[in-house]
Amino acid sequence: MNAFDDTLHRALARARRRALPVRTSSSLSPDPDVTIGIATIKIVTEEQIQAVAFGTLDRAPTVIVRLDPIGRDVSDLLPFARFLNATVQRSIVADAPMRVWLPHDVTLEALDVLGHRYWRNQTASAEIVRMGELCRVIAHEATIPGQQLVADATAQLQGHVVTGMAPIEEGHLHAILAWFDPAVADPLFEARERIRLPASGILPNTPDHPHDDRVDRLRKEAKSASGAYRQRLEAQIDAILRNWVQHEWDLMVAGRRAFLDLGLPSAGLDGLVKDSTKRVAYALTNGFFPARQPDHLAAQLSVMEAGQEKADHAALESDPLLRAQAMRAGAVVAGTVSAVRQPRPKFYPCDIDVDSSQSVVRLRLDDKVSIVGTNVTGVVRGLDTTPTGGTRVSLEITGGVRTQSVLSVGAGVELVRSAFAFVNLRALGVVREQQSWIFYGDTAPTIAARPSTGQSALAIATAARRP
Amino acid sequence: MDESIDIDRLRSEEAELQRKLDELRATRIALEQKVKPQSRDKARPLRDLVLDLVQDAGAPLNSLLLASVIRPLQGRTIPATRFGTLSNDEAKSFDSSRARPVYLCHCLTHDQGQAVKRFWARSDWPLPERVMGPMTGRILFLQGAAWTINLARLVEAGELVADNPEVLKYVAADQARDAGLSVKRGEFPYEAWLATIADAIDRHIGEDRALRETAAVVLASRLDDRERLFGTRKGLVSLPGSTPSWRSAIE
Amino acid sequence: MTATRQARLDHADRVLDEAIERSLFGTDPVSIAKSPPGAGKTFLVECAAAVAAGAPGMRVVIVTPGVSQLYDIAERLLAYRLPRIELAHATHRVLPPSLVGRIAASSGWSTGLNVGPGVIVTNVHLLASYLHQLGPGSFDLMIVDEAYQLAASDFMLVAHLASRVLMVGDPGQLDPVHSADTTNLEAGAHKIHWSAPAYVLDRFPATPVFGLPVTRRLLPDTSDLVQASFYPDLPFQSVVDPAERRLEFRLPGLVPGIDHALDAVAAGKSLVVVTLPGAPPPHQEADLDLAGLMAEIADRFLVRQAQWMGNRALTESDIGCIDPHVIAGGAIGDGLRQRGRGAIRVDTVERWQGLQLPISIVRHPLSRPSTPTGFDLEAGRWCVALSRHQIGCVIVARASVGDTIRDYVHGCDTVAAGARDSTWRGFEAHRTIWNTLVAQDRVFAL
Amino acid sequence: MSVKGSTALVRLAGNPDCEILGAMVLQEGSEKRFFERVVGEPYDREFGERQSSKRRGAQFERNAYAGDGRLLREAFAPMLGRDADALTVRNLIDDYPGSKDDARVARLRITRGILRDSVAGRAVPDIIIQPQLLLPTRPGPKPYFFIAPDLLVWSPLAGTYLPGDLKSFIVRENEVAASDLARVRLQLGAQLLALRHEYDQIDQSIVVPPSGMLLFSKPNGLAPHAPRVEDIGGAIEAVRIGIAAFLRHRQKVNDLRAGAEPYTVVADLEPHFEDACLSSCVMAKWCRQRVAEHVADMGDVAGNVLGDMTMQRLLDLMSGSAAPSDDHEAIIAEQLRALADQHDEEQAA
Repeated sequence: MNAFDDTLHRALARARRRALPVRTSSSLSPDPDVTIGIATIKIVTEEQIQAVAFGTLDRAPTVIVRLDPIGRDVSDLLPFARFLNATVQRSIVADAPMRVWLPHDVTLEALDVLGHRYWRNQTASAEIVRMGELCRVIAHEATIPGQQLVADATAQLQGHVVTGMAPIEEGHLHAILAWFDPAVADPLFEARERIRLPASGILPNTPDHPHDDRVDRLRKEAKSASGAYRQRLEAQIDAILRNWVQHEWDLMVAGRRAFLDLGLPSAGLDGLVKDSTKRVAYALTNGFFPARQPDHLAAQLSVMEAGQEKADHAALESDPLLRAQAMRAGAVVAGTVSAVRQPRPKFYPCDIDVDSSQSVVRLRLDDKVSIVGTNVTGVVRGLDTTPTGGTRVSLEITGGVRTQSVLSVGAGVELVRSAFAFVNLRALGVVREQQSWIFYGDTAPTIAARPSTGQSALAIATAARRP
Repeated sequence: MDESIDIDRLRSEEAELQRKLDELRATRIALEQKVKPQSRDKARPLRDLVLDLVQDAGAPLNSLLLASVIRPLQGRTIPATRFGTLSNDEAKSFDSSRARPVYLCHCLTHDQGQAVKRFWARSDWPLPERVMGPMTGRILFLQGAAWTINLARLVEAGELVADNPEVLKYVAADQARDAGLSVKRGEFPYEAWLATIADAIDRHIGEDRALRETAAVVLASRLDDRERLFGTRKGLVSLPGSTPSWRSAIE
Repeated sequence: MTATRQARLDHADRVLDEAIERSLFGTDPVSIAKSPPGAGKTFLVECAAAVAAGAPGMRVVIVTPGVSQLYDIAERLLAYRLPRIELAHATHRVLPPSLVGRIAASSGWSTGLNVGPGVIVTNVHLLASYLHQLGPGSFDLMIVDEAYQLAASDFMLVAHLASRVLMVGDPGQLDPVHSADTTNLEAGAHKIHWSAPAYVLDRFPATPVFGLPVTRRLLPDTSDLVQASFYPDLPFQSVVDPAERRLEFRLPGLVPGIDHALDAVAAGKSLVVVTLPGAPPPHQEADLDLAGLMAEIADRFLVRQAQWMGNRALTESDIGCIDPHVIAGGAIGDGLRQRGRGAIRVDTVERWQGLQLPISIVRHPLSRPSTPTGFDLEAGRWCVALSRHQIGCVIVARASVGDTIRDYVHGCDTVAAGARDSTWRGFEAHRTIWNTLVAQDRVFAL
Repeated sequence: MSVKGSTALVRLAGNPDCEILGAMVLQEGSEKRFFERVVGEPYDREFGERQSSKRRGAQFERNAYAGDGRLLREAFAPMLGRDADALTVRNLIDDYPGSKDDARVARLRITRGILRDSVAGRAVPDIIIQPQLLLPTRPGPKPYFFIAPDLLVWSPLAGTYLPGDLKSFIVRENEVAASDLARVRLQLGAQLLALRHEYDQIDQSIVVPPSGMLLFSKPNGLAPHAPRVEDIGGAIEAVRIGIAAFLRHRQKVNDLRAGAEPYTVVADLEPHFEDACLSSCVMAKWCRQRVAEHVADMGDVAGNVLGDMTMQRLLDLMSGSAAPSDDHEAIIAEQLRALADQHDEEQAA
């Protein structure tokens, strides 16, 4: 959506005092059976998790509060590790996809750092190491466009609605939610009040809620205290952290609810779900390996690019609003079938012309396209300007030739370029075998010189030119 | 109703804290009686203490290292600023009429003869011992680390008494880690550490010493007695903006 | 021809000879030829192919990033007597009419190809799909055309197929485009998202590089500005004889501003600016008035019967409109059709890359509402837009561009940690060019 | 936290048009105190660096400097093509500890000495820890800013020292938040400008290239990543613009205050509220009130596309109770109404 449209939506949202959807379809598939949530409170800059709430979303979370998050002993994280491992096991056994809900990307970062710290830690227990590995798998998958494993409540809302606030304020989940709550009379005022306290997986530290400083001080005292006194200090730390990690959890649950209540259909995402599930299942079974070798890096890059292309395509296919925007930029071509050249109905060969009033068309000769909402695919064989300044697209139909409904004169169609991006693992396999020095060597080899012609290249070329 | 509960809670808390305080006091007194020498050291002026430690180390020592060793060794916490005043006091006492047999003084940069205030030495050492060349920082760090590790070794061998041997072990381990040695939790291979550090020192000591000796000759001829101990007096730095005609070079 | 121009041409020939000699017969497995716009890059590729396929009897493969370049090269090579000239493209593609019946074209790879000395032209993705039929030593020489448009991650797939590689490309133009976030790759040891030559030079700085020292397309005034702004490491000069690029109008100018700009082009100023007052309307996706102006300018060239002196009268195919944004381009197209000039090509910078024509009309990328983005400032895009024309380039902008450049404060957050700041370089180029054009009275305000 | 040194320059470079910021830079005392004196009520939001951040920052530096800068030597050795053990280090905090001005001036003197030596071709340390630089403005209040990079590293390639800064925040691979990147690059920009000033005093022909180095922390422990060499031409220029703006603001503040404290004239100064202020400035809420009734309250973008229109005007255009005064407003009104109808239909459905 361009800046102007976005702004008008904000203005309307402010006038209506509620969030406005900017999508008519969802970019997130429905929650699978194995769906969990995780919320964390970290120590700022140290990036150590000091409290974590986790569980399934239908009941109150399990909460772990860490009294000494900086210390080397991580046995207090075991319940979380076991939960994560068990969840993963469930999805592996059921051979079904998994979903992890998070309140926002800060939680994802916290989990990724946790992963980095323990997935190769020799002094930690096997369960903790596995937890670290799973965190890395989750965080890595989250970086791939179109992935369906991680659902970030804030990002989902930001991606599907606008509010009457400034975009920068929409990073605050609690603030966005004010625009969904009918009980809130003035969402703008309420949202800005809420922004005073963080919703980013950290403790507040305002004059009226100086919890971060307080916990810091309590920890210091507790270190040198003992007995019942120490217990009392620890109880206070526990109470504060428990309260705020629960707050994060509640925001996540409310954010998910608000998103689901938008009731956006999630059609056309099967391909993305399949890819995502396959990638995650592989990593969960075979372990996480960060890409370092050039071929792995190339694979990773093309996985991301293919993901992006497929996600964009799925969104266009299923979202008329996005298609309307894409038409202005010529990425989608809407028109009417003006001619069908098909010697035998329902059989190949079949060529059609589509006349569109659009002058801006981004299709090129030999592009593979599909007709939105059908199984019909084709290749662009001609692009001509119509007398009225529109465009005539000639297609050679290569799939769905029996779909007469659109393969007949007068039928209204929308053409969109097919998402043919794929990861050429086979080629990358060969690359790995061949180990070309350019990518795998440290020094450039010298090769045997060839006998020169002793003539100027220009002279030779001139001589070789046809008269 | 609620208040009374609170008051009771506070009373019990108070009582317990009192009990803990008494316990603590008792343990401390017991300890102090056990280790007399340190308790005497606790009373000694920091100046004398540093003079002895530096003498014991046989090389200039860094304020930070001194502070972190004195704490477990003597049970004394020295605030960082204390070394600043120590430096001034020493210079003052040098300027006063009453001469002392030995002064605490600083290392000097090899080229300018400026004081390197964080490194402490003794005035009765030959000048080259206190000159800092390009690699001297490394050498002094390694020598200080070796000295610390050796202290911990002696304490463990029962040849030396420390106020808090456990902490001293970890201070030593930190030095080993800073020197880039592999340090495993709870393991203190003093001998191995000392050997590796000795090698590291050998790599640079020759060249460093030569440079320090030549530099010392020049400095000795250039500096007066006071400067030889506390460094050349700083030249003035003119700060910009003093005159309206002044223009910045970046314009 | 003046002596200096002749000297430059001779030097250029020597560089070309040396580049081919070293890359075909020397001991370095990879060589890189850097070429400014219109330096005869494709000619270098032709010569290298002709030499290699001749006496040395090499099996040469010419690899292009995309398919359009592939057809262009094939077309050019048909002008040579070569022992073998073949073309291979994807199975779903259809040969352009101009090549039908003139070249042995293969849909996909087949065993009959690449037998004996000769040249085959194809693109990276096709080769990558048939690696199982190919292997190390499949070719004696691989020439990578438009190499700076080919990502290292794509070149990787075919790098092992030839013992010698000659990369030829223009370092000042658009880098390979990635839709994915490459932030982490930027810190890695393998910057496989960079262009192939940039990757090679990053890992093997000693790789022989040959810089083509002349442009045969750009007139001296454009050449000097483009070189200074976009090619700090590639010195080159124009060898164009202004006398051979003279433009004259059969009809005198009537429309103030526009015709003054056109007359300036005729007077030999190959880069001029026409500005509309004010700033672009923020509520429009395309600045309709500006688009109209671009169409009108194109129209004026033809209405005034522009002649390429000693050559021909300009037609619609001699003029092109370049707009960085598709939607804005659409508005220009509408304007042109309204004036009955529908045959004048309007396209984005990406699609003009690699092409040349007598007259280009370019929308200034900073002529847009609000503060410039990384996209607007991208140096490569601006470089391509300003280096297509053989005779004249008319930049069209809102007067606000001057203020935009004057008031710009760099955000410092457009590129990843440790990355070269192409956005800032782009801004510096914009500033240099704009200020120069203003200083040289080449800005015509309406 | 006060707006001093490179912090001040970074803030000015980020929003040069804000006169309030100019006054904050001139005002003694903390930013929070400035707010409280201007607004007359206590600042009710989080303020200042958190304990944990301070601790980590200090610990990261301590580790990096320990053992004659061992971790630094190891981090820079590959880049300098030297053996870590062969690199020489000088920690100016050893020479002259302390953060008071006299200590800064002493370290400035030493730093200048080393720079002169390097130009004269005498032996100099490869890495200078805690050097001190100074960036002049003009005679008047705040004629210079003290700039203290964490490091100066000798670059054989450039033939000069280059500034380096330690950043204790954790970077996993290379993910650094855009706002952090902008901030740290501007810091390097200020440092490089100050370094150029010092070199310029010695020899005007010396060219210091526009690059600086950043050392981020790895996720495990406090080990630094390989240095990131930053291309900071844009940052340097932004800081220049910031300084120029400061001089303008200083002039205005001085003309207004007639000897009084800078905060007293804030009401007569022009704020320049931007979205970014919300996350970087204590005065944000106060400045925002000045645009409260305008579309800019919906963010920078809204301000750009709708111009200086009031929210009320916008709503009137939508409801039709106000007639558009030009094309711009007509299109806004038309599209807003269309949008409203569309959404009301969806609601009904």
